[in-house]
Amino acid sequence: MEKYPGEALSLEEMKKVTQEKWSPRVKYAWSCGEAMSRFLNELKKGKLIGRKCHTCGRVIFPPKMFCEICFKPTDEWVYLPDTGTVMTYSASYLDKDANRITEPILVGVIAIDGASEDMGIMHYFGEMTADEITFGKKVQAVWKPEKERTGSVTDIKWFKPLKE
Amino acid sequence: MEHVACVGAGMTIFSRRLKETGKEMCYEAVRMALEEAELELKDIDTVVCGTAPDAFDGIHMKGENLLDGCGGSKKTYMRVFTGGGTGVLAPIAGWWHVASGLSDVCLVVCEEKMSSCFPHPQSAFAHIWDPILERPLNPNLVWIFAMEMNRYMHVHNIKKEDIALVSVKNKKNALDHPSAQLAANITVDDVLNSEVMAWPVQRLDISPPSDGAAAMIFAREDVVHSITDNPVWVEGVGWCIDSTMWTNRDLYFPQYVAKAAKMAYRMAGIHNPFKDIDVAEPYDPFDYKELHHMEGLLLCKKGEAANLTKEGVTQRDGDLPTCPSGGLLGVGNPIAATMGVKACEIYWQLAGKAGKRQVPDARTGVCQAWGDLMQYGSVMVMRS
Amino acid sequence: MSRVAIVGVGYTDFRSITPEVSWKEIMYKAASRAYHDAGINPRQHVDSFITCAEDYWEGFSIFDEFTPDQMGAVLRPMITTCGDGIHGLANAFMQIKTGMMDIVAVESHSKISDLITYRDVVLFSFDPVYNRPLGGHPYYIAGMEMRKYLETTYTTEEQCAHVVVKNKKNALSNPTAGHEADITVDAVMESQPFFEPLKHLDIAPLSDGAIVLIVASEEKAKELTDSPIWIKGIGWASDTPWLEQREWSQALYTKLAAKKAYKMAHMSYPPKEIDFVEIDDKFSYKELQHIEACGLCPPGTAGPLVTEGYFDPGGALPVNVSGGSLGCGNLIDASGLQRTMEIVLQLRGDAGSRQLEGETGLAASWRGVPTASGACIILGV
Amino acid sequence: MVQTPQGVMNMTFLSRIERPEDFRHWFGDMEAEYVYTSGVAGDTFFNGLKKGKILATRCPHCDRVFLPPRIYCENCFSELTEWIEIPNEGVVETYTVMHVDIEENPLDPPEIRAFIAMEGTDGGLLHKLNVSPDSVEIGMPVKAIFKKEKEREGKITDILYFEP
Repeated sequence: MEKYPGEALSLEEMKKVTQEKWSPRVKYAWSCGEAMSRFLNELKKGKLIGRKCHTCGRVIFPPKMFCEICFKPTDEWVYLPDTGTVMTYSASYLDKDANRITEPILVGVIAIDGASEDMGIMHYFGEMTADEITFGKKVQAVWKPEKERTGSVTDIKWFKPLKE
Repeated sequence: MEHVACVGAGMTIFSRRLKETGKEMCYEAVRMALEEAELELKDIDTVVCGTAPDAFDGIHMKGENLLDGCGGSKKTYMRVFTGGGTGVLAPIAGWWHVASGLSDVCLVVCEEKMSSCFPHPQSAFAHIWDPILERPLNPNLVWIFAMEMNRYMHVHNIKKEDIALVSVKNKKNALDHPSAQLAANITVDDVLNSEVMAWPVQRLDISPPSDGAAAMIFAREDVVHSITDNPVWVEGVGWCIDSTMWTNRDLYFPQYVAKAAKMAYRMAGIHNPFKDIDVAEPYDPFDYKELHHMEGLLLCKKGEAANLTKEGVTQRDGDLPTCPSGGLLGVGNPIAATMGVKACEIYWQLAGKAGKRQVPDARTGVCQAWGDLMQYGSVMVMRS
Repeated sequence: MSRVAIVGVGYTDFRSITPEVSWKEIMYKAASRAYHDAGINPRQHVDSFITCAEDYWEGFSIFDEFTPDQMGAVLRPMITTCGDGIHGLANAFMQIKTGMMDIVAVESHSKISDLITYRDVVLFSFDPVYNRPLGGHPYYIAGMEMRKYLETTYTTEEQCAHVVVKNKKNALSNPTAGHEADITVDAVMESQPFFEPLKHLDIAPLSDGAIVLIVASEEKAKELTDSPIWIKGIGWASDTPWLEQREWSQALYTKLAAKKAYKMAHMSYPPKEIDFVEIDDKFSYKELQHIEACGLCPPGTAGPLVTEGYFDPGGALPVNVSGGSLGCGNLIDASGLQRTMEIVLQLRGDAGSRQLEGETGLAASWRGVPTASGACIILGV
Repeated sequence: MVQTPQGVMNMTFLSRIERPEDFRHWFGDMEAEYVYTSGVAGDTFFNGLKKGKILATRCPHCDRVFLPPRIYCENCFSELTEWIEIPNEGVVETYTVMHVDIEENPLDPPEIRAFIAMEGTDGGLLHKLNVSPDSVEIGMPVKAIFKKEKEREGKITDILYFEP
């Protein structure tokens, strides 16, 4: 086999070659704008809100001030229930930094009731085991106590099975 | 529209860590491509760079930093970037530089140096998520793929052992690739018994992060014949982006890939992709993605790709050899530089230069890349 | 060869902060105005979309993810080019020239107020082993370049200060500008020395803003509008990225880019054929250096000419009548699109109180410290 | 003429936040740790610096000496294998007196940064100058002052500064 260019380094060899280190200071304060500001402020009140487009009739969640399908401004704010359906899920043995964890994080996409088809958000599942999550399962948001809410998606602790 | 051909390609080895700087990797890939085409840098008038997040290499505006290694110094130089889709989008951009009549000979260089992000490129992946809706949940990149894979398996009732066959095939194909990082003879059981990362994704379902670079040279029809007797023509290109909101659609089918494929097939005059295409390089950062993308590329009906794999159709000696290079699963996944195992591989296959990886009688090939938040498809059809 | 035209413009105001809109919403604003101006619906008529952005300006590892919805580009061909707005226009130009696309939308914006640590991010673009470890405010590179430029061309600091005065004054007639002022040369000369000879007021302040231009093939352009603005020439080029290898006194990238654009436009003597110019002025001396690099006057003469009023709105060759980056604010990679837009407005006769006479204009951009990349576009009626 | 679609294309949003305190900002970063290998050419150069030597590569085709050294000639893309040691001396090609730090706070005393064209090369080095702001000028001959040998790490900062 012919030799292709490149000099591979093992982790040990990597430590021996000359090198520089850097930890950049890169900080942001993203403007949330019209739609996300309202969405976050409603979360603080324990409510989910979407935006309705009268042209295509969709209720968009999370809300946008514009409809990306019709390309026009959306028309009205619509409160939504805090219940939904499991679209997909995973049980993760990795945390955000790829560290191994023994108790899996249960996470998935929840299509919110009252929003248009497939309109959901990613969030955690709680008060159930990995085996108890199924496609199409009905779930409900578990909110933090009002005093602890800051206007963030983490004002919802997780979604739990909905008791009929 | 000018007719455009690829006349040379090159790539470095793919490795977890390379000693070379990004620039040096680019240079090495370019030199190999120039040698293959028997051209010199002065014959190149335009350079396109494809490289994915700056957060891997750890250099802001890294396209600017890489440009002398890409051969772009004092030249017309452009960087394009569509996440993981860059690996095929960059050669497409090379195509439009030439097809527009602006360039006679265009060099396309793709690079990724993921090892700079230390100890693991995962810290860069943490910033691909929506800062307001998703980053507060401390997500890991693997999560979205796990959720997509699970949805795909659920909708079509596909078993993990059938998906694992892709990993087995590609790692084996990679044994014949000089650049391979994770070539191996493994079994379906090895995949099923490997560590669970985020169910249903296990360690051997995933391609590794890599350092690497790749290069291709495109030329206009009237100069092609003075360069080579063995050109490979770009016959169709397509690219497409879906909504940012990946939580607002059913993940079981990559509609954006299908749209990009239709665009490319229309241009190439392909009506029956399965019949008309002799070799395919769909993007395979995960084993299920090869199947997902075969369906997106309309090479089979929705949900059928696993069966084709089981029947051996996608083996090098099958009816539709798929990822004969060994793909990302076997050779490595230096995001944009995967051009080396996608577009370059199709070029080498169609030019009859793929060595031990050569599939017989390949005249038409398709390659595809996929990126962003599971929303980008780029597709290129080539013919010898 | 069939021609390519700009048939629509959309833009927001340029402001130092824009807390009322997200990055998506500011893009939507400019895009919806551009589509309105061109009389098109992006969901039906636009074949391809291009945005010009860099990840760290925006705060995302892959900014491309967050672009399609607000442009009307969902399930359409769209790319990000990591370049200035004119690099984006170049891609649109080429895509149309292939015959594959008829209408392309090009977007570029600055939401730089979202970035708290701008200077650290600029420093993060320096070579990580040879240059970055020395640290410091990254604009010192501009101070060094200004010194070499002044020394080589016998240009003076006062002449650079005239550029600041002119551009900030021009901005008073531009309702979208965010850093307009009526100041004196003395005020610039007395402003705080930052990186000698570069002073505080020689540096263009940062601004937010979004611009979208609609580019069309000849056939479509004629269908859409009675006043298409034709792209006569376009060129882009880069000098070496190595600070140690560069010619510090001149802007070679602009020279190469302009040469390509002139060649495409079949211009033999550009100073006689170009009526007005919008040129990068992220630092005051850059305007003079770039004018000379474009061959619009011999090296070393731009300084004396600016003091004579040659580049004033009423002068022989008006430069940066929009106010430029010094007057509008530094829009980062949207700067080139802002300049191109100004030329389009001037050529259409839509420039209000700053309207100039003329049929051909040039816009040129530079990607800022520490790059040596720029692009150049020539537009005509 | 293509008809403008029905509706309100130029009306950006149909609903607006009216109280400034309702606008939200979301804080975050893009920070990570980075390690940069100095590369094939850089490794030779920085190991040279450790020994107090400045090394460059020469392109025999273009007769150019590259500093910082490259494994390739930027102009003709020949592979460069010829290393030469150059004197630790050069002249100030250009310089600036930095009066502010990265936060734009005053730097007292100010710091001088320069590009030094190194003798026998077509390049040079960017570094600090240890000289008073009154006496520095373009064309001034300067030489590299190294850290003590024991303290050198194979980094550009193994050179403390240049001085006359």
